[in-house]
Amino acid sequence: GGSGAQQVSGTKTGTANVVYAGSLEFVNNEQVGPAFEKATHFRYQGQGGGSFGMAQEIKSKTLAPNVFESIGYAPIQVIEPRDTKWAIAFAASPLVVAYSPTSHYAPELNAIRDKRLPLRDLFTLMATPGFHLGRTNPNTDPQGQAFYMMVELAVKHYNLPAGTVDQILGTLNNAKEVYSEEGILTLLQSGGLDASSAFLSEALERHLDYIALPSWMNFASPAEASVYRSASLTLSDGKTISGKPLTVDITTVGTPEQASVGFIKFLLGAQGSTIMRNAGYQVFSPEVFGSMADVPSALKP
Amino acid sequence: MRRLLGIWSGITLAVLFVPVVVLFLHAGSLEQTIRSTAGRNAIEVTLGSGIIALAVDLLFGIPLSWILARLVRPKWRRWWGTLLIIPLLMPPLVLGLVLAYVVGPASPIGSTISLANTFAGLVIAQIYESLPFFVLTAWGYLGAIPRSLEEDVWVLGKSPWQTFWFVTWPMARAGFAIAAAMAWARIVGAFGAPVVVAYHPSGLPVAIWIQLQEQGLPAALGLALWLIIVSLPLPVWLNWRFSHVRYDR
Amino acid sequence: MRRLLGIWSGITLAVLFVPVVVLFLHAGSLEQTIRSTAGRNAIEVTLGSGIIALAVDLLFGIPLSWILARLVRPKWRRWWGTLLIIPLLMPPLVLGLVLAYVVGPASPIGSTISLANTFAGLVIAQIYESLPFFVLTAWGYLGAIPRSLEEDVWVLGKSPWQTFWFVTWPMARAGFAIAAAMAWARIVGAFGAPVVVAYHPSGLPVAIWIQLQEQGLPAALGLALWLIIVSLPLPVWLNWRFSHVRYDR
Amino acid sequence: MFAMTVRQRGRMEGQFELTPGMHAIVGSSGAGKTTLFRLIAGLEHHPSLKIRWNEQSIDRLLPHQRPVAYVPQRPSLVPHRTIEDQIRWIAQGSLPHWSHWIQWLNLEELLNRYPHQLSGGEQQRAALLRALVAKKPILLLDEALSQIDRPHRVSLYRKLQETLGEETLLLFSTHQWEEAEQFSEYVVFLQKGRIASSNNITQTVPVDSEMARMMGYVGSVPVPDGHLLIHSRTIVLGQSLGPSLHISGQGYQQPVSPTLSRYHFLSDDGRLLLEWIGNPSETTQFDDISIINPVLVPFSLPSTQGGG
Amino acid sequence: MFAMTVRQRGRMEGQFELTPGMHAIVGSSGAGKTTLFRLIAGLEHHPSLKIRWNEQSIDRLLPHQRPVAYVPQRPSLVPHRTIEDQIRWIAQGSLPHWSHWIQWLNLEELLNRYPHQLSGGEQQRAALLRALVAKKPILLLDEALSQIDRPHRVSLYRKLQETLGEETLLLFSTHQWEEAEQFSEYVVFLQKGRIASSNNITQTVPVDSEMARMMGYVGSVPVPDGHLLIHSRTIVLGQSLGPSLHISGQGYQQPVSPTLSRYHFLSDDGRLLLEWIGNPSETTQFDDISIINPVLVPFSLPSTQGGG
Ligand SMILES: Nc1ncnc2c1ncn2[C@@H]1O[C@H](COP(=O)(O)OP(=O)(O)OP(=O)(O)O)[C@@H](O)[C@H]1O
Ligand SMILES: Nc1ncnc2c1ncn2[C@@H]1O[C@H](COP(=O)(O)OP(=O)(O)OP(=O)(O)O)[C@@H](O)[C@H]1O
Ligand SMILES: [Mg+2]
Ligand SMILES: [Mg+2]
Repeated sequence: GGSGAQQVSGTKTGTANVVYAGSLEFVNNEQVGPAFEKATHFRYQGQGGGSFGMAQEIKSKTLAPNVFESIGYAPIQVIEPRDTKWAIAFAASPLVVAYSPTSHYAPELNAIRDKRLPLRDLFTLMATPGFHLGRTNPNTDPQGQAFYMMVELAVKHYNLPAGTVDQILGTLNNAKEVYSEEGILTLLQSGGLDASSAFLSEALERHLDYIALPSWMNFASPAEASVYRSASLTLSDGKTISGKPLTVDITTVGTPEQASVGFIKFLLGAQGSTIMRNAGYQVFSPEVFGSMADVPSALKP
Repeated sequence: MRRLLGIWSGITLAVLFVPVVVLFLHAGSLEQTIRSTAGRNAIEVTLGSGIIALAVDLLFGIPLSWILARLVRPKWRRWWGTLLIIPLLMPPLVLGLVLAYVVGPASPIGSTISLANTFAGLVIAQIYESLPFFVLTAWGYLGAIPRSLEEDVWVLGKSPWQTFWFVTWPMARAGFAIAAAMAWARIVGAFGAPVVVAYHPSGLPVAIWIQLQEQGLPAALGLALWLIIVSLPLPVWLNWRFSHVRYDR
Repeated sequence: MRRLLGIWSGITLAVLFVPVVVLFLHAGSLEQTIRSTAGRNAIEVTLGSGIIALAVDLLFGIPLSWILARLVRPKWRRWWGTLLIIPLLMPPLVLGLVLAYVVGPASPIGSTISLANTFAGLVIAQIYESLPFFVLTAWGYLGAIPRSLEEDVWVLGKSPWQTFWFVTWPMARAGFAIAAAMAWARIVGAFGAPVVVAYHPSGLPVAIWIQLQEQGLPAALGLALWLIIVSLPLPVWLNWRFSHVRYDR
Repeated sequence: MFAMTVRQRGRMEGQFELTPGMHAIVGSSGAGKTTLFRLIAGLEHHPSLKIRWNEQSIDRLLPHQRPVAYVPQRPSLVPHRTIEDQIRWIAQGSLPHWSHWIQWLNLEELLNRYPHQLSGGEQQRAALLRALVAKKPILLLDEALSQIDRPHRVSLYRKLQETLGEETLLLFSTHQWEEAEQFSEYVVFLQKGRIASSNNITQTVPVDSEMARMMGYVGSVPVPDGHLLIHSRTIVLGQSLGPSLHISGQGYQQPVSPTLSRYHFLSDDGRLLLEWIGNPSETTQFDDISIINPVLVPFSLPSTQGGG
Repeated sequence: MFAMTVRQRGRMEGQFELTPGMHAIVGSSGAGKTTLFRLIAGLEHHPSLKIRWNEQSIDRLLPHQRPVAYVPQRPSLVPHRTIEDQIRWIAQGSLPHWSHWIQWLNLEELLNRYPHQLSGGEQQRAALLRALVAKKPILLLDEALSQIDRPHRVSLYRKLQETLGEETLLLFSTHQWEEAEQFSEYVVFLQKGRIASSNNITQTVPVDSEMARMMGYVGSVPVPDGHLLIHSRTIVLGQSLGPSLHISGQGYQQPVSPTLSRYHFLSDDGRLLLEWIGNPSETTQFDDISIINPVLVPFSLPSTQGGG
């Protein structure tokens, strides 16, 4: 092992030490990582966890990866400017509503999935008292933020009664439906929840039943950015954020090394894109956030 | 020999205290942490649920350990010991995953009332993390109390029940106190199970986790220091009050 | 009374075993889990690191608990007890965060050789999760062995060291065995600390975690069942081999 | 009336009946005295065990339900309670009632101590009082006064004898035959797990050489009907009385202390016949001895004491 | 040569010297016998304590370094080791060497048992053997034979006396004065934490009434120089010898058992003067008594035994 510290490695045999959002665990660990090792002479080591939590640990120097891959740009901003000044968004993970096949509401949910009932009904169903909906904490998780805004967008779009958003979501950090990222799909799979927010990739990996959402509300299409932006959310600390695509953002941590740059290059390349696409991500041409000047030349589009 | 042992034990103690010292050095402002509503809530939740969980541990654990120590035939002891090791080995995270089935609406309990993300769910998670530790420790202590102490007063007309209170209980208390201290440590530190089934109401470990994500490590460690501070009095009191009854010359 | 206690204990046992039963019912295919390299690796890592961590626990814990039980003046016992409760109360997650400072890249140790995400780091995390439990349990047991048993053979010319091996150790072994079983449970179940400082090499709890993220609940539970299966023999053997020495009439 | 029968091969066999009063259980080390007491107290069980007390069967009762208080041979006080606390607990609150006994046993100053702060004899006295306050009609003392000095022990036995209720049974085991002789009406004699005899003390005849030795007999003389047992206390020095009780020979006295002498008695052909410890007497040399109240038994005792 | 001095107020005070041999420590319950033994063995400490053995100071040595083997009053075998294992451990492997003792103590069949499977007396015998195999020059027996029956105990003492090495010191405490008389050369008398006297047994004169009673004196008669102590064993029935040793009155004998009688002796004006237990004699009524070897002391003993 050894998370090769921040000095530049002279040889080509370094390790890409990647810290990534928990939802990227499968694709990184099982697919990208092995393929990367095979395609290059670098080694790969990955570690997953909550995007913000990982970012905070990197900031406190208790975690020293050389690549950080998060959902959204916000976690990367936590470690700016000391550890990096830029990020590249190259894919997005569509938001879906996963549900439990053992739920009371499974027949309706199946019908919505199969388009036998309109998607609008999903939101009236979720507003039913007694419907156990699970989502993650918007204060700490980009998915939680996106799900919240997705409901806002849908209610507006389908002209549902004014109180519907509140009936579905309740308060921002509604104790009845906000679960940890680590626990939420467990509860769904154990039948503890009727439905929950999830990424398409997660739903595929875990063979969950899910309802796909159109691109204007799945927060995965850069083309729909203006629609997403029309939704906004005030977090507990008073900051207001507006919607943006749930992009997969990647950056190096510390001085870029051959292994770390190599990993990002691989991921942005053809083989990486194919893997990501197959795993349920929408891949688009890379977009740079932050300081373009600091992006290693090998990665500049 | 004794000198060597002393030095070695000193080293052990030093090693044991490294994390505590590091925690002190790196924890953010204690004052600031406690000013946040989330922090105060978490302390209240942990103490409230923890005391209930500990009470349940005692209520279930004391009779069971007593029965095991007193009514189980010696030759069956090993079998019971083996049996009890199984729940002991359930790791917190696994407990959380498994409890998702138990407290969720799919379970016989859950179908009437879902306990996920409720105070009751948190208490259940804490109980499962701590009860096996309590029972095994308490059993061991009770088993070390010679049977003859009880016989000697039965033959003066005292019933087993009276004997328990006058003879066994005061000797066992020291053991129960240590068992309770360990159960308490498991309860207040319970993370693996609560993070799955009881993200809300957030007890301290989950709150520390959230704090880490929201505010970073120093703030999280500040809350961790609060965890140590608020959870210390109960076991210290137990240890102080029911410390070993020493009676040999 | 006794009947009531029996029923109550039966209920307690049933309650204790609910998670075990649920685990059995819902775990995915055991065979499939073990066929995956990650699963097999995790078992090896957990057993390998766990045995080392347990050995270190014994190496540090036995002398310390002996010193505490035998050389500490009775009036100081409570103070030492209080002191030892502090590391006991460090929750696993907090231990992980704090250990990240100690073994991580930012520490004096870490700057020369980083132990984060190494086998050594995993062992250290496991030791810290388990050692306080071991020391407190073992101390309590040793303290319950009457001093007079040792005095009675000192006066026949046996040194304290010889006496320890012939008299104290066989009686204390039962206590050490229970303490070791509890330490082992903490070691193999260690998640909070390893997930922070030793994600790699992944022991079983972290592997369960990864499995959960990658494949979902049934696969994770399959691995959890393996955890129980592979970690059971050691404590069962300890319990079987060093079960209570009963000697009263 | 107390009656007991048991048939547990190799551990305890036999039966006996006793009227209320004070009786001794005698037997050498390992004979089964403690086993017998534990059976009566309910701490050990055997299907064949039958115990009746005043026409009631008590052998199926739990220990605390039996009309029995038992003071075991080993220290038995509750280690973590003061003497007063535990006696009060057993007495169920009425200690003042017992102040006479407390004084008599010299326990006043020890009441608020813990057992480990008492000497062995003090612990035995406290354990005795604790058993007395249980006020059970049957009191079992298993060598419970063994660590109290002779004069105090003797007066304690006397005191117990005096204060014993009409309907009370006190069974004590002892290793001093004189105490059995002095303080018991009946003697139950145990031998290797068998209840060998139970007799009125004034009629007790040793059933074998082990019992004879325990009773203090120091030798025997063959006579046509069996053997005459000789007890050191029944020997009268010098020529005397009837011919059947008369043994001829020479003896001499060796003073051990101002109050104790060792005697050697040799037959006319110079063989050592008897050796005993006894009262000093005024003559250092004497011819012949005679025996008061000789006991006739069908077995013989070697004329000098063997080992073990 | 063994010499000890200690000045711990209220717990143990005094000093004594003893030559190798077998000596008794005597004192009533709570007098401090166990405390004295524990001080010698090194289990208790006091700055004032000085112990010398063969010109060497041993009072600063740890218990296991002292040339002392100690058998405590309470059961002391290692509970979880068989008798054989623990004796072999102390003997460091050479058990065959001790087979004579094992046989003599009747321990052959008990060797592979655990202590809790032995009777009280069996445990004491095993503990004695365990101390013997430690082969220390000083052996302390704290009422270590109290639960062995009289005849066996006496032959055990005799055996110890015979096998004792030239350079060995054996100190035993006992509650039977006769045993001290029979088997010790010197007697150390303790009283309320003081070493009250240490004398050759043949010269031991009681220093106070407590000691006198312990030694078996049953009464006293005032004479001009002090009091004449009367021991039941030194009484000769009927008129006799010199006038100073002669007490006039009437007595009668009450048989207790075939080998024991109770005597009552009244003054001429009908007051009960003495009461004692002793040998049966041929006369049931007698006039006057006389005393052999009377002991003159400056205090008096009431003529009848009091309580406690
Ligand atoms: N820990 C203690 N605290 C206070 N007093 C004590 C303690 N231990 C013993 N004693 C007292 O010291 C005195 C001497 O005790 P010790 O055990 O030496 O007597 P002993 O002569 O051996 O008596 P016995 O014949 O009954 O065994 C007793 O009065 C006892 O009550
Ligand atoms: N648990 C046991 N297993 C086997 N034998 C035992 C057990 N307990 C006692 N014995 C044996 O039973 C016999 C009777 O023991 P018990 O204690 O009744 O004797 P005792 O007459 O009280 O002797 P003492 O006078 O020495 O106390 C002894 O030979 C003893 O070795
Ligand atoms: Mg006995
Ligand atoms: Mg004593």
